[in-house]
Amino acid sequence: MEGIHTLQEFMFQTKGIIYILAVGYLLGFVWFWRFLKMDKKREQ
Amino acid sequence: MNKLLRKIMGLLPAGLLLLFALNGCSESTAVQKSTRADLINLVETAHISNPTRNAVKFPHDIHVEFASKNGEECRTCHEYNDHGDLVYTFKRSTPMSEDELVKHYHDRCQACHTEANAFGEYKAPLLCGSCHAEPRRYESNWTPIGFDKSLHYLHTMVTDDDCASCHHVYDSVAGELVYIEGEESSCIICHKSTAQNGTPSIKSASHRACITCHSENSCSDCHDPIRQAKIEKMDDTPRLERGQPDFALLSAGDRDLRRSKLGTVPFSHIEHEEALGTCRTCHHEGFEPCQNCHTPGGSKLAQGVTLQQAMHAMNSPHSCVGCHDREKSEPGCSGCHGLMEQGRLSEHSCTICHNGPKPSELNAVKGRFTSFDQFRADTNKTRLSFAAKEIPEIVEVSALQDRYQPVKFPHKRIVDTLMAIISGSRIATYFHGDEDVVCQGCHHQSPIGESPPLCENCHGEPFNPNTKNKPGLLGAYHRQCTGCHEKMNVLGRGNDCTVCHEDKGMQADAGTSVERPKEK
Amino acid sequence: MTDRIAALKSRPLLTPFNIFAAIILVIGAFLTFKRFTQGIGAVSNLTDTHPWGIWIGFDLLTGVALAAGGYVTSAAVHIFGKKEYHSAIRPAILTGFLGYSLVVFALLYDVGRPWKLPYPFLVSQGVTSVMFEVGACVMLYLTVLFLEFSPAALEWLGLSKIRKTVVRLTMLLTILGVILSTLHQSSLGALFLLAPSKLHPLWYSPYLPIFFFVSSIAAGLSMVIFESTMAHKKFEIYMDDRHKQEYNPVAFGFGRAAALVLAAYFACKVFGIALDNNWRFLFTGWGAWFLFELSGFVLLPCFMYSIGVRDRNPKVIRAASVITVLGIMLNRLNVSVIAFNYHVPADERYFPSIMEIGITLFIITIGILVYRFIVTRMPVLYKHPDYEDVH
Amino acid sequence: MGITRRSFLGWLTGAAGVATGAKTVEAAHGHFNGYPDSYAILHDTTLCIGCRSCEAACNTVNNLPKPEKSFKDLTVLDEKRRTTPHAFTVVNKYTDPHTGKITYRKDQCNHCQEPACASACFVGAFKKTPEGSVQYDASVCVGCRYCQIACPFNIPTFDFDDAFTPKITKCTMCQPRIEKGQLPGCVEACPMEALTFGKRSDLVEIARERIRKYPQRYIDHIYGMDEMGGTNWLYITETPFEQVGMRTDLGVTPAPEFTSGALSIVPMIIGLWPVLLGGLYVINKRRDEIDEHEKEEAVKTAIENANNGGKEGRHDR
Repeated sequence: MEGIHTLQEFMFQTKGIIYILAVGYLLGFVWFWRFLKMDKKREQ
Repeated sequence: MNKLLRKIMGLLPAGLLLLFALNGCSESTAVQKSTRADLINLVETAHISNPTRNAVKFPHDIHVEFASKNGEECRTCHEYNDHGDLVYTFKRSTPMSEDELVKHYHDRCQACHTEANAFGEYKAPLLCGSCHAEPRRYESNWTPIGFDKSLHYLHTMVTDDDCASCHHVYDSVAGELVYIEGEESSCIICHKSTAQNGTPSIKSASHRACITCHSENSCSDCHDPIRQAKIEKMDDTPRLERGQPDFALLSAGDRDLRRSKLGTVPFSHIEHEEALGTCRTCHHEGFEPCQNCHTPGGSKLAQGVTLQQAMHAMNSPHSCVGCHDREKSEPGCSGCHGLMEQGRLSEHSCTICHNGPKPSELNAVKGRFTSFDQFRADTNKTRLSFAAKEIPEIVEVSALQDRYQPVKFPHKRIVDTLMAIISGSRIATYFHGDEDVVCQGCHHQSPIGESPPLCENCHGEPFNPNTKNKPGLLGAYHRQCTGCHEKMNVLGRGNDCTVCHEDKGMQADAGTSVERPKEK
Repeated sequence: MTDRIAALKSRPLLTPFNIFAAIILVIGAFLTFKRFTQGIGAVSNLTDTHPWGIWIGFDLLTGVALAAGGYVTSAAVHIFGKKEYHSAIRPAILTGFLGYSLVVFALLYDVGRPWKLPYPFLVSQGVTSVMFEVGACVMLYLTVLFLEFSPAALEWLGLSKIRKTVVRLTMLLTILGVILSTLHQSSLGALFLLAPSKLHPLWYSPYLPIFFFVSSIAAGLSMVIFESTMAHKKFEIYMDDRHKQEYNPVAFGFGRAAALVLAAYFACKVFGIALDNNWRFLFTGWGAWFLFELSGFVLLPCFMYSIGVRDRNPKVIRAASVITVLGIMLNRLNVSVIAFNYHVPADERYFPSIMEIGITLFIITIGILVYRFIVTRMPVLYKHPDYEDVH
Repeated sequence: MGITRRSFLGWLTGAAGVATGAKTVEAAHGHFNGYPDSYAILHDTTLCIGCRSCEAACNTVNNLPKPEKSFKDLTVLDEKRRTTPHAFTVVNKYTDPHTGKITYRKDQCNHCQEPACASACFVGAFKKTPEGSVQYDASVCVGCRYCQIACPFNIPTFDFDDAFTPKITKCTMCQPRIEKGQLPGCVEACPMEALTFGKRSDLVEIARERIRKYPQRYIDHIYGMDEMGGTNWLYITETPFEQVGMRTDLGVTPAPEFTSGALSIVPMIIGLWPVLLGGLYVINKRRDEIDEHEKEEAVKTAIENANNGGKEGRHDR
């Protein structure tokens, strides 16, 4: 936190990290969705 | 899904959890700081402009101890100049650039440390983090050692008044140091904090001068506050004869004096010498007249501090009024002065100091004023203009009787103690020794007179929006009395009400003068 | 049908569970009497500095979160058209309805003047408070759940005309249920937005309402799986074959949904930390506890769910549902009790008294008993023969 | 969470304005700075000598039960106390570990400008009065104790040992006495006048003047000027505020602003969820119909194939 003195800097750091995390999350979620694919034929 | 991937996925949360749990409890507990004086901040000594890592705090005494145990001496780390004096920088006499310096330190220190560790029983730090560590186990309590009168007197006795052993002046013609009688002054006058065109810095100059005789080699011998306190304090030191006058008429010097209306300031130099610990308090940059640097309009020489500010600045350690103002915080004085507004010059007291002849008449009266006594008030013992009997013995303060008996205020005893304090202090005697200003300690904001107004004349109901900062009578009484007692630490600040007035024995926990509300 | 009634009649009375339940009820009754004659302080360790204890932390917050199965299942079946899980609706609605009734019942104990509970709506409305919104939504949702559950009761009572009208309302009730649930599940989290100085920064976040809502979906899904596992163990004979067939598919379907929701919830929690730049707290003692909650009760179940779904292994899924349910409990207790007043020195911290735990057990036991009563009599786990129409 | 308090209040005042047409003193951009000339109390801890007269006065004025230890017994100050249902105010003693200097501080309700308790109460039992005090009405109180959770200063107290009429108790700034033109009990009783009563604007001036006159004696900050959006009980001290039990990490956001964002989302959800859920339902119903339709097709073709099986597979339409 030492380099942060203004709200602008605070938001810049936090929002910046959130966007990076968000991109990672979206990619991960798509993989995870496919990973859990419940194709019909393996239903029973 | 192959087994391996599943195992890794399985271990992930557990591993993460373990890692952070360990990390969590290894929270750095507050490092218990021990203090020592021998820490040299290498970033400061080497003047590194923007250090990329924490400064290394070099423990000089540990290395000295190591050196003495292993037959090394100062020469291993320090070099000697052609005069044979020790150069206090680390193994270099020629100045180096910052990068060279950094490399210089790293090569030598690491080389020495690896060699020392090779001996086995030493664990000298080699990793970057251990030298540049923060927070550190040691906290430097290095304190400068001031050369005050008592220490000076000790040294004069030791060198049986041979001033030349320390004092010298640099004779640029002959290019060497010579001693001139009557020119002795403080070291810091010439030796500034950093070496300037040839004159060594105060650090190297003082170390060279002191260590040649003392031959101590660890910083804490002089710079450790506990050791400093042990130095013997001499109080009645004889006067340092340096051709200084006993008395002087201070004025703004020869600048266009015709127009100045204020009188010169008669200044008893001898009394101030006794009162102050060192000459440096006023002569902080040398013994030249103040107005050379502190010109009336302010000059670069004195960073723009004008003559007026130099003499009257409240928070300056060198100014007359600043020093006098700090005197008021003595327990004896702060009873009254502590309750008054701080840091404000009271306008009506200009002529108390400026009561000498006008600068324009100086040459007319030359030679007539030779001593400060000519300006001191005629009576040397302070006395009040009232006869003793007129001062009431006990004053009953009963304006606000309620749960407590009226206060029997020992008026006479308090006045006498205050007058004793005033006559005991030269500064108080001079400033308000002869008038009855002592009464204004309590009867403030009103003219001095035989029968000053009572408190309840001005202090009545509290919280009147027009008189915002004036307390009500109850607040006035208590603030004035407990304030004075606390500042003069007489009886301290008690919260036991029966010390000043007995309890009327009303119902034990009676609230206050608040009348009981009617409805249940 | 007949073997069910026979099974009902032939059940032994003195089973260990019944004895244990009887003891709890007796103690509970005594504690209730003590609570309503000597005040809250007499039965709890609640003080002015810790006004809310496990009655709020567990009975209210966790109870409401675990009762989210109702809206989650009805939404999945009616709105998202997952007809294959139809059999899971009634048990979920029953759990939801029972959950909410117990929450209100527990509220009577925790609130100083329970007879004034209708005041915020009838006498003087404090609309600036999140509590007002929570109260309103809980009351409304309780009635919605009652209506959604009434077909089962009406079938049991044989009042088919009323049942027909109620069944027609199902779609409307489902949508209303989801709206109300979204509102109060999130505003239960918003309750703690008002005290940023008291809740530890790792748990306090402007996203609290969203965390509470998303975790309530995961809780609902897991509760349905958990509840069907329990029902299958204890009341299998009351299940008709459709219910038995759908036993595992429900687990897989809901398990998959739960895995996805838990993954999203984990991501949101990380976003919450990033939003307030609270990374440094992760390395403190509280940080370790927070990571324990997050990795042990969000990542782990999410991982187990995905394993169970991939390998079609219902046992792993059912185990994951238990962990998620415990996780929700831990999170709600963390927010309301454990990480609350985190700066108060340890010796003055709150710990529930035995009597408080006793009353909570009392309320849970009542819940289980009523659940057993309903499940063994009303057509919840089986289709009532006269009402074959599948709406 | 982008709906900020400002926009929400904008709608409210807009709607209110339209509906009632009442004259609302609507500050620009939803920023409010409290009732103009409300009363407040300035507590100067450098003057407080810890004599507990204020506690005694408060006890008498409010007819509270007498404590077992008399108000003259100052040993009570040795351990930290908080307000209780029988003590609206307590004086606490704080000793500086290094210098041993003792500071006393009186603790009671700070009567915030935007009270967290009023914002928290779902029956509106707390009300900020134009005179400055925050009043409590026990007749509507349900006893849910959310106000105790909300108050950052931990002031409201609850009768935990009363089963029938438990209520919240806290300092009322002696509102009845103020209305009669008298002083609050504690202010009148304080011998050192460490408590100054007056309009909040005057008190700020007094405090600033005192700080200017005695720079070494005061920390140059009036506590309560903007903490939690400003309070009607102001403090000036010599020791740092943390050392006299006052939290300096409370921030300046008034309490209602913490929940106004969340509450402003509620109408949006009510507005949008029906459309979203209804839409989903329609889509899924449509899909089921298509499935149904295809199934029938498949069944029909299957039957035809079976019938035609005997007549060399005529193509079906």
